[in-house]
Amino acid sequence: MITISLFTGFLLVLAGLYGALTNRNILRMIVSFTIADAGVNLVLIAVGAMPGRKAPILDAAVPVAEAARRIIDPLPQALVLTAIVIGLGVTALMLAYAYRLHASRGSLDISKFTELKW
Amino acid sequence: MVKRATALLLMVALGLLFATIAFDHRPDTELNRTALYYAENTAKDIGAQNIVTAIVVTYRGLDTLGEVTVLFLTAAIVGLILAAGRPGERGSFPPSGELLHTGSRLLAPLILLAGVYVFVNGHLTPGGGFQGGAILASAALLLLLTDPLHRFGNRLIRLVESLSGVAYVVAGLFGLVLAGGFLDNRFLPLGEFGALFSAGGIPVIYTLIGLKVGAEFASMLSSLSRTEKH
Amino acid sequence: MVSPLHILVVGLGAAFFVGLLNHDARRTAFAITLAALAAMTLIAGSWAWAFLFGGATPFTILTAGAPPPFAINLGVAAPEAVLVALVCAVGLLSALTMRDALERFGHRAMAVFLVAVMALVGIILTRDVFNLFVFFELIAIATGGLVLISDDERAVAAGFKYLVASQVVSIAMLIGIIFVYHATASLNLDDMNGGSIGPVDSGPALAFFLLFIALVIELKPFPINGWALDVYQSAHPGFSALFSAGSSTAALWAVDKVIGIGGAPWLPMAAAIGLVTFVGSNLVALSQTDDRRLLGYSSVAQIGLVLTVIGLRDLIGERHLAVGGGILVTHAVAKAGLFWLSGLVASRDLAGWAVLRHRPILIFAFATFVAMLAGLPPFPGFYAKWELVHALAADGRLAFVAAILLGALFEAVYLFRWFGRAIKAPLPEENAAASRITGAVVVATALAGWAIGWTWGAASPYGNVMAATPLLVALAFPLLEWLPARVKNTLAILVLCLGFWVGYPHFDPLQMIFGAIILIGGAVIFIASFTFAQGRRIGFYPSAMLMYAGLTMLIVAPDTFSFFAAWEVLTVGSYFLILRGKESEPHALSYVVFSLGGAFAILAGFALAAQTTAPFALAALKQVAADHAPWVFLLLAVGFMTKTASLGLHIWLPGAHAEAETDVSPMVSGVLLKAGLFGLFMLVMHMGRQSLHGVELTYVMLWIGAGSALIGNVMAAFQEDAKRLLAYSSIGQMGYAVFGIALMNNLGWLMALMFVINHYIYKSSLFLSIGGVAKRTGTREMYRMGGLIKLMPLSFVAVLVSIIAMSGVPPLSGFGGRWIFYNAILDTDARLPMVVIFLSGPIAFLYLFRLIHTIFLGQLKDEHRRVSEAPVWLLVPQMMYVVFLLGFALFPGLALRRVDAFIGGFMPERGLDWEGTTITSAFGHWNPIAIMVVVGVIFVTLFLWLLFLEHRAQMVKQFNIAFAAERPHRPETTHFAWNFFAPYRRAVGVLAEPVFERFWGATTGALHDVAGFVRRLYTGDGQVYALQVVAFVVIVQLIAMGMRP
Amino acid sequence: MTFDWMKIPYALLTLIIVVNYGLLLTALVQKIAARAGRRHGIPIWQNYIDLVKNYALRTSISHGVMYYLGPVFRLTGGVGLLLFVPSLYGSEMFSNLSFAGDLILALYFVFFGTLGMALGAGESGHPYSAIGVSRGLSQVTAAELPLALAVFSVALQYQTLSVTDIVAAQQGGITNWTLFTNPLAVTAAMFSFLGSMMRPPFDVVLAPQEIPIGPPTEYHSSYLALMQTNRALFPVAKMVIYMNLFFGGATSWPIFFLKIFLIYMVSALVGVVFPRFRVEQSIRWFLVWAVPVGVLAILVV
Repeated sequence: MITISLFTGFLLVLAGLYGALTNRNILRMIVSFTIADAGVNLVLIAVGAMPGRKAPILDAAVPVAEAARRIIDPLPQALVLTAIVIGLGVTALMLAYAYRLHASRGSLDISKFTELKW
Repeated sequence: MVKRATALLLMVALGLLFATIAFDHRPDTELNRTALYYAENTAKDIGAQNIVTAIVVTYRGLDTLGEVTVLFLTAAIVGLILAAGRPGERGSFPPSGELLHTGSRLLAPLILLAGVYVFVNGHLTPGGGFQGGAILASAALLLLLTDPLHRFGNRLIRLVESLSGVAYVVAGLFGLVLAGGFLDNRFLPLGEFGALFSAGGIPVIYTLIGLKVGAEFASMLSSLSRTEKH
Repeated sequence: MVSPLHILVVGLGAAFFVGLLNHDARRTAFAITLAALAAMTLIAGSWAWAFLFGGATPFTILTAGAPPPFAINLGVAAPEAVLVALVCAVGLLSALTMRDALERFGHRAMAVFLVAVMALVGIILTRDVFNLFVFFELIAIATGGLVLISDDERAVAAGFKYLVASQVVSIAMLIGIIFVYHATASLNLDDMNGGSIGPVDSGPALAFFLLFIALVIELKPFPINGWALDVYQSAHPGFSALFSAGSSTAALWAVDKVIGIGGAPWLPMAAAIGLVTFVGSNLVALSQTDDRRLLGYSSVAQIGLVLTVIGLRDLIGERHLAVGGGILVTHAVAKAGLFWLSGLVASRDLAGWAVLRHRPILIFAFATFVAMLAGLPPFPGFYAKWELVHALAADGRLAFVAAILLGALFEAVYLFRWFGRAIKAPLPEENAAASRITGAVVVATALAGWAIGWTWGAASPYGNVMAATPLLVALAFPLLEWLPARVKNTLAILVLCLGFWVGYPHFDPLQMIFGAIILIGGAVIFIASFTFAQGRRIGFYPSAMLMYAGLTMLIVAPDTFSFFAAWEVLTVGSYFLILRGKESEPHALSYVVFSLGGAFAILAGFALAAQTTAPFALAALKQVAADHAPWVFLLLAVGFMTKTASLGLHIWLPGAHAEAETDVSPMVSGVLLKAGLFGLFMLVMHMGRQSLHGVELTYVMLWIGAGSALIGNVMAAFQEDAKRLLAYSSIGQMGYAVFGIALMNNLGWLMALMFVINHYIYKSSLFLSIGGVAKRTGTREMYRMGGLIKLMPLSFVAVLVSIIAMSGVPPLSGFGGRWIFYNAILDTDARLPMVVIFLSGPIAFLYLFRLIHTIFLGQLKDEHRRVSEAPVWLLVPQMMYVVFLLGFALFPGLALRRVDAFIGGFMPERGLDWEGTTITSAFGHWNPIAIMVVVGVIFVTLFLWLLFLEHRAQMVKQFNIAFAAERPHRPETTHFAWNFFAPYRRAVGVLAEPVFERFWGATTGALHDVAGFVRRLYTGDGQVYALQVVAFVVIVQLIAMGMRP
Repeated sequence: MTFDWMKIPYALLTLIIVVNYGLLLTALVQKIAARAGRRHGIPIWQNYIDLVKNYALRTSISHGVMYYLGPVFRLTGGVGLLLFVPSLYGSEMFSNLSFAGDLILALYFVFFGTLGMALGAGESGHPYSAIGVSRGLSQVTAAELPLALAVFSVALQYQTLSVTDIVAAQQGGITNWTLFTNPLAVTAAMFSFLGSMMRPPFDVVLAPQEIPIGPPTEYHSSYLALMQTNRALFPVAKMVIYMNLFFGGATSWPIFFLKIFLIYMVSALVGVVFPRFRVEQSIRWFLVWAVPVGVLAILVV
């Protein structure tokens, strides 16, 4: 189970990167990156997961006393939360950029924005 | 074509790298010492049922602060970008359907309520400030959809956005002054484990986070919606 | 003391609060922003002070009241404090320079700016690796926003490219972090350090590789940094300053923190990437014309160098912070200053910086920054360079040394080319953008640079360069620029004389000779400067005094460090001096490039010699281990021979000396060249003969000296330009001196010293006379002159005496040199080089006669009939020189006896006997006074006789000559001057082929081609850049795998 | 130092002897050359006539100070050169003023007169003078070289720079002459000698045909007279050096006269046989033929 999600995550990352590196359209690039981000998040969760354990919430199901034996590693979950939010922020930012670029040039082809070089 | 080939080649190489990592990965059978510490000490130190919340809000509060800042930045910059490229004329939008209208009138308050519930209970149940904030924002989105021309008060949003932010920092300082360190939640009494008003400052902070996140998303959405031409 | 945590708090709180304001209150918003930044700077500064001078001890700040690794904690120690202070200060000043832009874009922009600075501080302080990631993302996003605060429309595209790249980076970083966490069960750096990451090819290690490479990419390594360069180029200069000085600094510190996790196996990777970046980026910058992009390349390069230092920390040891810090601080201050300065320049072309000349103080700042980046004393970069090269050489990593010095040379090339353009390009009409604030910021930064230089020097184990009295005196002159030139000139003369008077008791005979030439000789030349002392003559006196300061420090230097520092000082001083000439820009550049190249050779030599001992006394060169002593000798000799313009390294001299101002030429010819000779003396006196692979190096020097003498003289004979002729003859003369030193016997050295003295006198005199003539006639082409003897008799006399002395014809002092020379070569068995010297000897007559004939004799030109004698202030020193020459001709013993005795201390065989007035060697004798008397008596007798016979001789007009029985009508056609030695050229013209010019020309050409080719990597396509980033990750990993056993 | 005032009259005596000998010798050689060319040639006392005539001429002009001093420089050079080397070996009387310096002094003093006269000629402003000087200097740079090498080789051979010592070392039998102990050096030196005697094939400097007598073109009357004096004196003075260095010196005047005559004849003979070289030709000739010999002389000694 863990392994599967791990590999899926990595595959998503690769797919996303590939998309971002091959699609000239800026919006497609952004989407590809969100896919890659999703993959990364999946990997994070998978690393935190432990076979046969419960979510780290100390309610009736998991008494405080035996938490140590019953719950999974909570830290990756905290991290993934942060990661998600950040990814979202960046995505929003890139979208805004896409808007500006389109407004300035009427095109979303990234290979058209090469005045700066060398 | 060459590019695709190169990209593919690179992905293969990267894939190999990832594969090695994945194959070398051995899931823990026991909690490592960090996780163990959280499992054992959260209840008595932080007093939150939801350990993840405890970590997010307290142990790694600085991350969360940064996270909120990320949203703040994004909102500000999106505003900046779109303000610069804002089209002058406002196209008139077709009236959104009756269904949407009534639906939104009915739903918006409920959604807001749900959002509030989610982040107020962040320390007890799954969920928390971010999730709650997102839910709030969805309400805002709904309103935007129903009436694109209607701008819910930017001033209000900005007020909530900033005040909650400042308040968050101040709350952190409370921790520094009254308790063990910056963003320590114990500047309020821990209360009784599992109760709504427990876990010290966590509910307060999460509320602020919720408000701020909501506000940020709302402002982002509204700025984005302004770009809508017709 | 306020806890450093509050730097974050203030920044963040202010950001949130500013967000609250609305667009109209932007004045208030800006005020708050400034206040917040000021507060942050204050806190940081107070801690920096506490750690540097208050003896504060490192501490950690807990958050959430839980201990690490379970909660995030911040660590504060001296480096963090300094870096944070640096970042905050740059932020504050940048905000000042960006005022207009920030207010135009409103409160949001300011909030973003605040967050950016805050996040930089966070990166530096945090000890938690995931927290590091969060702050990096903040920087990425904030950058994405701040790039837009620019008048340049292209900035939008640049920002997007940057975001794309940083997306790739953050993916790698996250994956890396999570697996490293899994392996180490912690996110706390101090906890993870110690390399608990398995073997380098295990999964966790690869994960760490991802994390590490991601951080490295944050440093914009060459050649995958197009996205960053675009930002540098298009963003508001204020932000670029923060981006260059702040972001890179923080990222470097992050790398330094994180690399500990992986431990030793990863250091070489960092070092290699850094080195490639340093050399490559500087190389590509060679063909860059946009000032901001150029600065971008330079920033990348400097950061690369620091990364190298980090990679070498196991080698350099606990000083690696000092070394890296030195480079980093210098880079940050200078680069920020330059970016801000570029805000005052409208044109993006390098030559556009000429506009700064409207405000000389800005030129001063510009010069300061260039010097800082070039790693010149007294700035921290200089100390760092010194220590770095020494550490590397001690470990035998000579390839590293070579690469680093090469990169540094590239950097010097484009920096000084830029500076030269700015100084020499035609002055634009419109004044520099009159933003007073930015100007003030720039000047303040420059001054801060000097202050840092002082404190750094005070802290360095090698002693403070700036504390050297001569340098202090020289540095006082910029402060006196407001004085009229005449006052400054008098002051300069007094200072030099005073310097000699002070030094006199302490000099040994050798130092005495050189000291007299530098200080007294320098003072005499300054007399001529009265001619040009109208107005303020801004820039002349600081440069000149800097050069003399360097020369003085050189001859009294006790150890290698102070020697090298002095060398650099005199180099840069003379560069500014030469650059003053009208057409001198390219020549000044080639001068400074050759000099710095030579200086690097010297540095390498010293480093190789010193190994680990520091400071390393010059006298200790005796004890250099035999296995690398020859190499030390070789490097040092090459270094010194760039200054003496020996064959192959001479091509800079003619232009530099010929194009310099009239009173500068004698300074750089008569005085400056002696620095190289002094170095060679120092070298051979301490190291003696050395042979490499059975080749005796002093023997090679003999050949080089002889070759220089020959080529110098031949070239001089073929010049039409009088000052070039003199310049080439200097090459020849220095050739003789080098030859004498290389003879490695008592008389050889004595002869070399004889040349040192003579060359100073007659070459200075000649440059002044010719300068005077050129000033009056308005040309330096000899064939345009002629017949000036009647109009400029005193100049003629000066030239006549000088050339008789130089030609070595008795009875004047040049003969002494020749006489000693013959006795010297009788002592050695190196005979073939002598043939060459013999060959070059008589050639001197060719150019000397041509000089005096075509200028003063022959037919006077019509346009010169009203020419008057040279200015009196030019003539005064010339007459003094004439007296010198006669005096020295009569009593050479006065100067040479003691030196002879002194040299005797180094040499087995005996020198000369100075019995009475006769000077006797093992082979012959020579009685200067007798010669003078005899010749005098004969001459006078014959003269009186002729007078008796011809007392009624009447002067005739110009054309009254038996010219094929008819009267020629035009001076131009009658004055035989152009291509004077045509037959000689037909015979030996092959010697005048510009072989070396071609060689060096081809070399530089090739370099520029390479640069032009490599930079095609920067296609400008953001997607390609992302592709390159990924490729970089893969390739580095592959190489690493390949390298590992 | 104590100066023996008697040296002055002795020196003057040497001077008178040498000048007269020079006048006769040059005339004689010219006559021989003329006869070789099937011409009658000048009477033996021709030089005296010229000299007296020129000294007596009173039509005199001047182009300026240097022009005026030129001849003085020239003759000073000649006289000085003569007096700085001992004429007769072992004779205190005719050791002249050699206390002032050694061989090097003599060698470098050669240029004193040349330079001075070149300057004088230069001021006259006559293009021919300048051209002559240009040619002369160009040629001398190459012609002096073998001599310098030879002299150096001799100095190495005898480990001294003092003329007297060198002569002393050659005493006792003709086989001790440098001519036989160091033939290479002598060959090189004689090559250079040819170049410096202003006779064919190396007389392009004066080039009597196309540029009337080269540098001194503008000189006349007693200026010229001084120069003619020098022209008589200078070659002899020079040959004295050759004689001392290579041909065992002279112990008495007759030997002196003989040796000088023979040395002079060498250049005279070559002169009547060979046509004139252009400057670059002669330079190449020296570099290709004479210099290698000199180098060899240095290497083998």
